[in-house]
Amino acid sequence: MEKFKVVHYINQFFGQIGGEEMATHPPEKRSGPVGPGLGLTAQFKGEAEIVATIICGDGYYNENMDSAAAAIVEMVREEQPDVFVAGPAFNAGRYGVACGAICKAVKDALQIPVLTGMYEENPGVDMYGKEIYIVSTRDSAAGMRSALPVIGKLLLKLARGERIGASVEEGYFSQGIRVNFFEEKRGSTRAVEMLVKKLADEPFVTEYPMPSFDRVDPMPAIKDLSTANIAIVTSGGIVPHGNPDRIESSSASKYGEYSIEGVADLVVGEWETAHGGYDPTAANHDADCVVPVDVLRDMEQEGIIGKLNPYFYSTVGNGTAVASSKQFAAEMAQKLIEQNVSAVILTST
Amino acid sequence: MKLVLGYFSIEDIQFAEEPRLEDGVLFVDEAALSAEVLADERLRAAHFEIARPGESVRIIPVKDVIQPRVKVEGGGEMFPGMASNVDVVGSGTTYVLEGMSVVTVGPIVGFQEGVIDMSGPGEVYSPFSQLNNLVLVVEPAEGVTPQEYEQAVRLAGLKTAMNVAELVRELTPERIEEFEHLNIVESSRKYPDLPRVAYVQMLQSQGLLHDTYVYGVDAKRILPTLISPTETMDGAIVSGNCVSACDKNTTYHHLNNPVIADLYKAHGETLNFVGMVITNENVYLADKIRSSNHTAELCSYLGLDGVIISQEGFGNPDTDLIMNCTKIEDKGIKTVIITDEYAGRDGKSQSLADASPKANAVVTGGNANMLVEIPPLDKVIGSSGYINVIAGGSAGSLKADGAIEAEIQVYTGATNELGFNKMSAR
Amino acid sequence: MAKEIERAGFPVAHICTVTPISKTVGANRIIPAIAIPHPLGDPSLDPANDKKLRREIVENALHALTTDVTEQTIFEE
Amino acid sequence: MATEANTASSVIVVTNNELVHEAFSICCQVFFIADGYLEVLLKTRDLIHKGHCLLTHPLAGSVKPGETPYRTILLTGEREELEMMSLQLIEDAIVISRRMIEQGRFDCRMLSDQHKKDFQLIDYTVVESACASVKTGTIR
Repeated sequence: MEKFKVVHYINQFFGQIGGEEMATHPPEKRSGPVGPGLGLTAQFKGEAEIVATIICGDGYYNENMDSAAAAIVEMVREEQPDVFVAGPAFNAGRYGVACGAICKAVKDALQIPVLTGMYEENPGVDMYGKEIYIVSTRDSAAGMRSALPVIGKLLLKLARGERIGASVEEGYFSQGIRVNFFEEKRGSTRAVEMLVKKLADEPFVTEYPMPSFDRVDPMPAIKDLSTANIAIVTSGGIVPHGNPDRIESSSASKYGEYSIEGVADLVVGEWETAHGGYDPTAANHDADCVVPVDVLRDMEQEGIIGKLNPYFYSTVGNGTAVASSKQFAAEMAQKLIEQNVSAVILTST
Repeated sequence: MKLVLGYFSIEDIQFAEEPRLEDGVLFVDEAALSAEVLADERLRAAHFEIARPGESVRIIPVKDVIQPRVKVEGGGEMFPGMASNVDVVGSGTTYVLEGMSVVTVGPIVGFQEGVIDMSGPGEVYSPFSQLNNLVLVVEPAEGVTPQEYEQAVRLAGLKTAMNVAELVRELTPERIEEFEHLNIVESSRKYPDLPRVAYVQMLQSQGLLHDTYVYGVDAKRILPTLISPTETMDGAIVSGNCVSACDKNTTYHHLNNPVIADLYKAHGETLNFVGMVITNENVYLADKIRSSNHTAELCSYLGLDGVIISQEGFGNPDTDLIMNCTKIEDKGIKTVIITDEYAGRDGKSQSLADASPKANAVVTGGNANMLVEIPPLDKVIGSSGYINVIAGGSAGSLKADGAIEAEIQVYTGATNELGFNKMSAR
Repeated sequence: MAKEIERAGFPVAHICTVTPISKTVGANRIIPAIAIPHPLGDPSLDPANDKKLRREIVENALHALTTDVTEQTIFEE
Repeated sequence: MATEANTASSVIVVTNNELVHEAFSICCQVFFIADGYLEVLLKTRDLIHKGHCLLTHPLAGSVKPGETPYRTILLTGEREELEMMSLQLIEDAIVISRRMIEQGRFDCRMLSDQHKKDFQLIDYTVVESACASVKTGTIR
């Protein structure tokens, strides 16, 4: 049987080029395994081989994210591997970010399975752990011996196209996807043990983490309203008549940017709601009751506010569903910055 | 209260004219058992089949699973208020037939679930695949309403289990176990330094095929109350719940409640198992509020440090579960909850219909939406046609060759929320 | 969404009917609205009064934006 | 049938179940929805937005969304302020039901009349189980 072909990514340190002083080292490709790749090869038991190793300085990768990724993806493509593996990066922050980023880039470009390994506090886990398999390792290279068997086993499973078990079984960080598996003890025994730990104030791990709610510190108030540029953002789904962007009526996957330059009033027939989460009669009759353009235009004329931003942003967010709106709120914010907006009035239905 | 359980291990079941237990083989007289069942005029036909572990047999649609037990000493008989007088049970001696069960099968309404596969890839999902099952298949008499039929099937199962267990009344069990439940004062004197822990059991209580009975009382009409854990071992709690196969508690589960068993194991070692509170899962929201308030008050009254809460079902019981959990935590009592998940076939959706940051210690029985493909088995007890209209099955589930594609929620007990199984999810 | 926009550096006034949800999603300046289907208006009123009501809510929102807060605050009228 | 509910004149019933419609229309205001399961939830949501308050859990019973065509929900007849718990429950129920209906391949057109009747009966008994509690208070 032919061996699975693997390409391995490591940094300048594990590539035995040098320490921090060599962190600017640009990507280079060598054939066969290098450094930790030798140990990893031993885990394959002849079923796979590392055909090439790509070595790149951590500083270089992090300072040239896009070009480095593009160059490395091409190097990987030439080898036509079955699997791509990076690291493990342990608790090295820049190395971890590089491993996560290059794995994601290779996965997206070449559609092959990818994996890496790092310590739970490595920022790369937060950034990429939901999208790629990241094996949980110890915090330093002293954990190499225990990390490689886990990485090797998962790598072979990925290469064979086998079903990947739950995160705790395989040793990777949870991707937020619930996967069934069989524990060693029955649920009631686990519950009693968990309670005993909780009672003793010892650490315990819940099997189902509840959705979490984080907070943001309040931004300072605007000093002078009369020069402020006020923008309206709504999750009430107000759109031009006919919903040109086809914003979905629930849990929208996108948002709309609409010009209200020269518009004094959102009149019936020109504006409506795309929101499926409430009775639309009132909003369709007068969209100002969701996006108060009429009132803010008046206040602009009266000089109370500096100006009403010429665009408003609209999407459909459902009341209590913890929305996946994070992504487009970030995009909206980017545009609001470009438009020199001072403050935002967000309206929800 | 002290209860002694004496166990008989059943290695096989055979039909015979002379019923007896011999070298681990239980011989039962099918004609006599059927005659007893048919004494209920609401039932038109009844027959028995035997399904053994490893056989190529599928049982569907399963109504209830019951472990045969007989009380040989102490007050009352098994299943008080249901199949015997309402005497208080939970003390004395009870004999248990281990390794077997009585399974009731019969379509009460046209859609229903409950699959037990005795072999093949499906056998890992139902714990009852590992038992020697005496399967009672019944049909209703003409004109019997679904409500009456449900009651008749439930009673037939309980009676059959009691009749079978009578065979061991005069025999000597292979091993015994003792369970003692002290009153509050005695238990705190005996274990002054151990954390005080109780068990809160939530009982499904929502209507036809959704009910649970406590000493014969419909659980939706109870206020949360204290009960001795040993009472459950004598059948004080009986299942009338046939919807949602994977996470309903059968009568077998109630008799062998694993939370109770494991709390007893830890009792006197790492904790003081003070007792148990039973509460309900009603449809009416004010009932949910009242019951959760009262449950938290009882826990507070018992002076507890910790509580394990088990759930039954999904959807509206998630609301009860989170209410119970948050209100008990608000009393300064630490909780662990046991639930299961409906995270979608891809495992990406939110698992529960409710959530709270206070529910920070969760044990899960797994994702019930997981899809499985199961090849046909040689013999079907009941009718496999039902797989198309049972919870978790769907149109096209039954393939031409008899194979099934369905969610694991079709398997009786697959994601049990008493923590009966080893399955979990991450 | 309130949270993500605020994270990017803008003070946000969140006008919504269900203020507890606004708190849960992490808004810092919260302005109570009229009703879910019409947060800034009341179709049962005549147009002039409807607009007057809307103006009051918007003024409250602007008041919130010019007020420094240190924690999640609901601006009752 | 529905005798307990007779005493509670201020109950609104939203249902797409003919059996419930028949039994309850003598004593309550019934919004009969000719459509599917989800539409019952949406109508209920609109009523909650208007200030009615849930009496029964929108996911009552163990037959899950996507596994039955029928759904019945009871609300208070009086309109008061928007009730938070009702809102939260209905929103969550809509999200879950949408997903389960999409993922389930349940097609009520394939149901036989007997199956439909059985589903109606279960939905009915679940609601009926709430009726005895109607006089005992609301969540508001």
